[in-house]
Amino acid sequence: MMITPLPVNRDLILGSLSKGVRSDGRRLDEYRPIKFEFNVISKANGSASVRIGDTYVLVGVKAEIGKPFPDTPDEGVLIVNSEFVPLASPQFEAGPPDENSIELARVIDRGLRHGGAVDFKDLCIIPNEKVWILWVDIYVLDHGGDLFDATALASIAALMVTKIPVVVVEGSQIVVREEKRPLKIVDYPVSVTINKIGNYLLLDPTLEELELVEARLTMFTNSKGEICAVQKGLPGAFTYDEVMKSVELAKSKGRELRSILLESFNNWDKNVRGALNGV
Amino acid sequence: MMITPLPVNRDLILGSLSKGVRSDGRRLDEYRPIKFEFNVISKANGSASVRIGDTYVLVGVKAEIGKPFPDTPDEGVLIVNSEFVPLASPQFEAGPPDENSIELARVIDRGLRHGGAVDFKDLCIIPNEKVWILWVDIYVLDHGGDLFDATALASIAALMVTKIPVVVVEGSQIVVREEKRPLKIVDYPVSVTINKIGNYLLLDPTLEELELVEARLTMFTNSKGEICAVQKGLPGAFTYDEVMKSVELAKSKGRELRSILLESFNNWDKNVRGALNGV
Amino acid sequence: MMITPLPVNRDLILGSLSKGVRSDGRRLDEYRPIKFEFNVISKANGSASVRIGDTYVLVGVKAEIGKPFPDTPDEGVLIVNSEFVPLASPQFEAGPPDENSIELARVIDRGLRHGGAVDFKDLCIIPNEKVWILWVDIYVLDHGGDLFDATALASIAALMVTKIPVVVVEGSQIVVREEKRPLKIVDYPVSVTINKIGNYLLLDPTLEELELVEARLTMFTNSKGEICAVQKGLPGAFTYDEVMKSVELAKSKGRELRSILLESFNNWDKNVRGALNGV
Amino acid sequence: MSGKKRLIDENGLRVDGRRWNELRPLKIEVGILSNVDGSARIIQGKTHILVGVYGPRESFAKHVSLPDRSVVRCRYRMAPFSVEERKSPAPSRREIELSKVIREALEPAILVEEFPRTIIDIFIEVLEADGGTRCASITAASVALADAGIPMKDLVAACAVGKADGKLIVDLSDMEDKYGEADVPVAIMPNKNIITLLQMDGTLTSDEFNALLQLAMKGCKRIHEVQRKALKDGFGEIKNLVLEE
Amino acid sequence: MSGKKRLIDENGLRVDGRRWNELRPLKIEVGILSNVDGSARIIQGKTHILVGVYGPRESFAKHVSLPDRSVVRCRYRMAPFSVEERKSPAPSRREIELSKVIREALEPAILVEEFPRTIIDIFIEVLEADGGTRCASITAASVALADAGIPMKDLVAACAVGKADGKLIVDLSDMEDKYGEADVPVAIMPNKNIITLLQMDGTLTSDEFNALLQLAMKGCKRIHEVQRKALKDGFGEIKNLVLEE
Amino acid sequence: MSGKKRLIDENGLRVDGRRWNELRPLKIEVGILSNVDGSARIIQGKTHILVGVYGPRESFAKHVSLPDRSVVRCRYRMAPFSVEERKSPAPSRREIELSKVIREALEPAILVEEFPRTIIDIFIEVLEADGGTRCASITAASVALADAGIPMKDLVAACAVGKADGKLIVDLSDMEDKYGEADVPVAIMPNKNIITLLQMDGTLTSDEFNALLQLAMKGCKRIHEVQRKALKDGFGEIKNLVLEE
Repeated sequence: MMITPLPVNRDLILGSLSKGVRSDGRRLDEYRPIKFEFNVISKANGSASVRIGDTYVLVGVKAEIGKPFPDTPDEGVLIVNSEFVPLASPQFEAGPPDENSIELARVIDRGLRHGGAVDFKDLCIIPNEKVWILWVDIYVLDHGGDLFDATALASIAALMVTKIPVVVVEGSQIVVREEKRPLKIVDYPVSVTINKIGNYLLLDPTLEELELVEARLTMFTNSKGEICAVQKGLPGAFTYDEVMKSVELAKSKGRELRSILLESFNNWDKNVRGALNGV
Repeated sequence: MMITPLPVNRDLILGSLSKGVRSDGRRLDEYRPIKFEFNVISKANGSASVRIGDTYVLVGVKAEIGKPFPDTPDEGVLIVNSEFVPLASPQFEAGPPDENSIELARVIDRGLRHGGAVDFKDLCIIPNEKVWILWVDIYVLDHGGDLFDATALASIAALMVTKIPVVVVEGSQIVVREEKRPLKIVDYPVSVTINKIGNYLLLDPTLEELELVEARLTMFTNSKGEICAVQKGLPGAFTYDEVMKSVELAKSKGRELRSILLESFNNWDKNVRGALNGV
Repeated sequence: MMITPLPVNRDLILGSLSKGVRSDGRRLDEYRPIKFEFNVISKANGSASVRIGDTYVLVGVKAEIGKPFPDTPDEGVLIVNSEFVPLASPQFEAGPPDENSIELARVIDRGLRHGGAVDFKDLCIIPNEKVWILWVDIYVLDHGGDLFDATALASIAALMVTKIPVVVVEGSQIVVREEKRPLKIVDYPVSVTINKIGNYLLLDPTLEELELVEARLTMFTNSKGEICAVQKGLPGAFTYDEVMKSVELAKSKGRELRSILLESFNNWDKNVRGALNGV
Repeated sequence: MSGKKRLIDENGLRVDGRRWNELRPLKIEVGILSNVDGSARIIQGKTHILVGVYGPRESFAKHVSLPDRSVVRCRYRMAPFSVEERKSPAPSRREIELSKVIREALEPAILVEEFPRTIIDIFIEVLEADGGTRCASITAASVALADAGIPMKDLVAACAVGKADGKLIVDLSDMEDKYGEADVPVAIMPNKNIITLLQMDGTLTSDEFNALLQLAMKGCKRIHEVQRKALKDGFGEIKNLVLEE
Repeated sequence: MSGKKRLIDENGLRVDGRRWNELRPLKIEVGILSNVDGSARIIQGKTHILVGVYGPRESFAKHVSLPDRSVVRCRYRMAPFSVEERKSPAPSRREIELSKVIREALEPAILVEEFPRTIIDIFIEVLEADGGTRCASITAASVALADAGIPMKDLVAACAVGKADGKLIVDLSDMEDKYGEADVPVAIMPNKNIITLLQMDGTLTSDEFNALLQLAMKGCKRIHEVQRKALKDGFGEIKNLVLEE
Repeated sequence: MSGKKRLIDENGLRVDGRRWNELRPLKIEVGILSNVDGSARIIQGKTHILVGVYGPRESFAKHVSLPDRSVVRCRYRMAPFSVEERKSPAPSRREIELSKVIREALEPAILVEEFPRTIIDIFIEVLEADGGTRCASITAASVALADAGIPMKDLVAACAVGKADGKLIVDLSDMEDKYGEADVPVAIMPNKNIITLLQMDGTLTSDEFNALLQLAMKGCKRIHEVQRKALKDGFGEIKNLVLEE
């Protein structure tokens, strides 16, 4: 029952990678199956969970009315927080977010923001005074390897199903109605994280593989295939060629992830509407 | 001069309990003498200290004007805090309140609140806007065993002698007068804590006995003999029969404690009035 | 490359002091050369660095508009903070200010305040409502011995070159202009710290000497030669005669430091004006 | 507990349509997390909680461990999105108290003497809170401890009872908890029939208290059946269930 | 220190009726706490402080202890209800500074070399603050150290002096401290006649400073008599006392 | 990044008069602090940073050290007066993230295996921030590490590139960083030609990204020359410098 370090067999894994195949049979650029659940938390304005292999993350969105930032007086506010809760991994300690958790939240924030996910002007209620503040809270519930890509997917998925109350401004009064409306989602940024082991670049590492990853490159792309956020992590380095190869992976695989996201959403949406229409 | 652990003789204490008598000669359901002091801190709006054996606690009440909670717009606010200061016991560490201190404060809060001690509506100044906030600060100055019951007594005693300024609302202005008035005290909730050692239930343990206590049950009662807050503590368990026996103890001993409280208060009050009238 | 404790030779240093001369050739009451730099941080409202031997401190002043204290409704606010950053000494740990850093900041605050450095009424914009708040942030960048005197000099020097925006009150509106004006500096309090080693009193100790200092006495004087703040530090004691001797040192040496300060300022000021006038 | 809202209608039904002695639907799943030694998920009404258990494991911080027994630690936390108003992630006083009472409700069941110098860590994450989170946490944590293979004298099953609109009720929802007249969370070791958690908020006569305690113990026993099913099959469930009177 | 309030009346009397060189009533009780090694209570005017001392005791945290002496630690805190406006329990910068200067006023008197690798902890709780709390803390702490049996070269006695409405005064009250022109807390080891605490806030000529320092030392010596009485009998007291001029 | 301000004028010049491929004036001084093992000061435009390095030194906290390598720690902080609005001294989330990415940009160059069970501490104090502080920190820290005599495979040189008003630019100033369309900080080991820092904020096509990365690497190489000069002579400098196209 004692926790022991993962008995990672470096030679075995590298040998396998040299043949272009991984211990679980995947190609180097292949994700494990991805499973979405939408609106799992009824007290949130929106929520989604994503599973990729053992990785299990949950994102909840809460909307509240507050003040805009002075330099964007007619735009809503997005705040991304992340909790690496200790039941997700023996490496996650109880306490305030550490540098890993803060880095993740800040990278997801930049991906959503520069990826143009949400129409911020649509979140303005009274310019300079009142706007919607969206709290995006990331909960990592099980650490199975690829946290960035899973939380990026769960975050945009949660925003896609987020509904905020309709508000009416009467004079200087704000009336919050019972009725709710969805956010205006403008784009679907997704993250692809490229992991370097020796000379190999691979996607979606297992926990075992992750132990050997020397450097990682997280790249967000939008639906136009533009790059909208990049973060290199871990104490390793990339060659110029590896970076350019990563850009191509981020674009092609980003497209793939985006279509899985949209398909999952559409299936869910159809079921919900079906249920509402009594089908 | 070194601190050594208390040399608790389990067999001796249990042997004594089996005869229905304790090492200091008390019966199992007998409190040590209880001594009150009222209004010991002149800068507080009200204060009281209680000594039960070596146990010595001080409660100070400060009143300030603030905002009501949104769900009780016409009621004052009660906030109970507790400090286990390090000079009270080598077990109390300097620093922010730990779980023991927080538990105590929250249980006392519930006892006062559900016991109906204070008329909260009497603390409203302008509904939705301004009410009296009562800060009840518990200071444990010497730990001699029974902290819950001593602090509960000191808290209600401090409220009984608390005076707040008379305020007058003129238009939207609040005028705070020099003149002061007492709180409206509606009931006198007191706590009786039942301590389990082996198969024995005893009240008001000494520090030595406390080392052997496996489980405790703190029960607040009001003057009608109703139960108004309960808290089981420590990593032990009670049988159903023990709980029901505890209910009876809480009612009968609560009555006893309440009459000591009122008698002490009346004696003090008589002296104070006497002094004021120049007697 | 390992940090080892300073190999302080107590006998050597005391032997030297007994001859009235120090290891670096200075007399006991002699400062090392003092070097000022003014306005080194362009984003600050004012700043100055001071070097005394290896000691290197930087003070930045930021001005912002805020609320006055209730008991001084027509006066600005001065807040002094101090950071002992870890690159200044292996003894300075990363983290929130410790007792040494807090003591220094509070003593500098009292020196500036009671020394009458700044005309606080000149910092009032609308009485009871809006005043200038001056944040004086002390950064100790290299610890070479005499921190109090160096930071005191850098603090007054930074205030001397501080400029705040001209504000105009139009009705209840505050208009902040581009144009800036200097603070009204009323006096130039400086600190002289007397250090006791054995029976010797010395000024401006090196790091090596500081290891032997048993007690220190920091004394601020203003330009009238009045004492305006005193702080005894370290776990040693002074005789009455030593204190009275220290008072005389503080007055005479304070005069000396003040003239170095003013001369440095005037030279700098002349150059700046020269530069502005195209000389 | 101001009792302003009507919580029991003219037919004696509660706001969610339940009878006074009816439990909410309850699901328990076991072994749902990959990196812990034991885990469980509980969904009770809309209350939704994950529990993970590590241990017995060696203590990194020597000063925490004890020479004669395992030290049990427990952390109860609510996710920011689990409640009506977003909760700050900083631990509240309520969370600190609940971590303590939950731990003290579970400890009597754990054979801590078998693993001296070790630590057992119980991490409770409330994903959605709709009343009864401390009881659901205990119910699930006890299953997660068993899933971790930690030797126990008994499971611990928990159930809240209380009073609303003058009526005694079982398995309180959020609304009943907030606006009712009393809330009594109870945990028992069902085979040993002893009480390991007992709290009360509100006002009750001793007769009412007695009746509620007996009701709670009945509820705990039905919940215990679900725990056992879940440990046997990986999943246990009840739909709405009316306790025998 | 704006000097707006009138602090000395036309008869030369202070707001509480004292003469310029008159001490407030002072009581010291010894051995009032049951779980510490030494303790004292001081009531000076309305200022009311408890001090408890532990030690010399072994250090749990090895990195705190020193091989050649005892480490003295001191914590000065004000109760939330001790002052006019409720004070937050979080330690203020003022409390951190005062903890340091009080410790450094007491350390010269303690024979720390006699107990290497140990810690002496001084805990000061200000229950009511009406001026002169740092001086009263030192006076009481020194008695509590002696009560703990910790070997000392001398007691430490402390007394504040200052200036109000242009007059030198002794044993400042809260009002005089806040609205006077200068406040000079002083502590001495009375037998050795050396100064272990000296601070000053305000503005004074060196002549005034000299006169005040001598006045303070006189005050300390009278307070020292009360300390000795308290250590001998468990209780020492003076009513208002006028220092000889 | 709202692009509201005009950042490139009709002559293709930037707000500070530079051409698109022109670096700001840059000065590096070495060995400026007396108590650290290595130090450097960098002034790049108005950005002004001090770096101090301690180590390899033994770890006081055993649990921090590793048996097979030195542990590198890095703390990046901004002085309260370094930015337009006074910054609170409490570490911000941004500072915590930057401390991490800076450390991870430097670590690939350090021969950590040579000093098992030790710690290398890098302390970065931003005295004035006018854009490019993370890159300037890396450039200076790498020089400070060399000054401390810590064996390295290579220096690390860093340079930010980006896009403003639709044009690619090098060595972004504060305004260009805030109001431009993209900001790409890059660090390389110039002799090994490998990339150790790469971040991006904004929106770019892959062609733009490619072009910028090449531009950044050119910039890093010119900055590397200044680093080498500084390590050789104690001081290195360039005035405004236009990169070859």
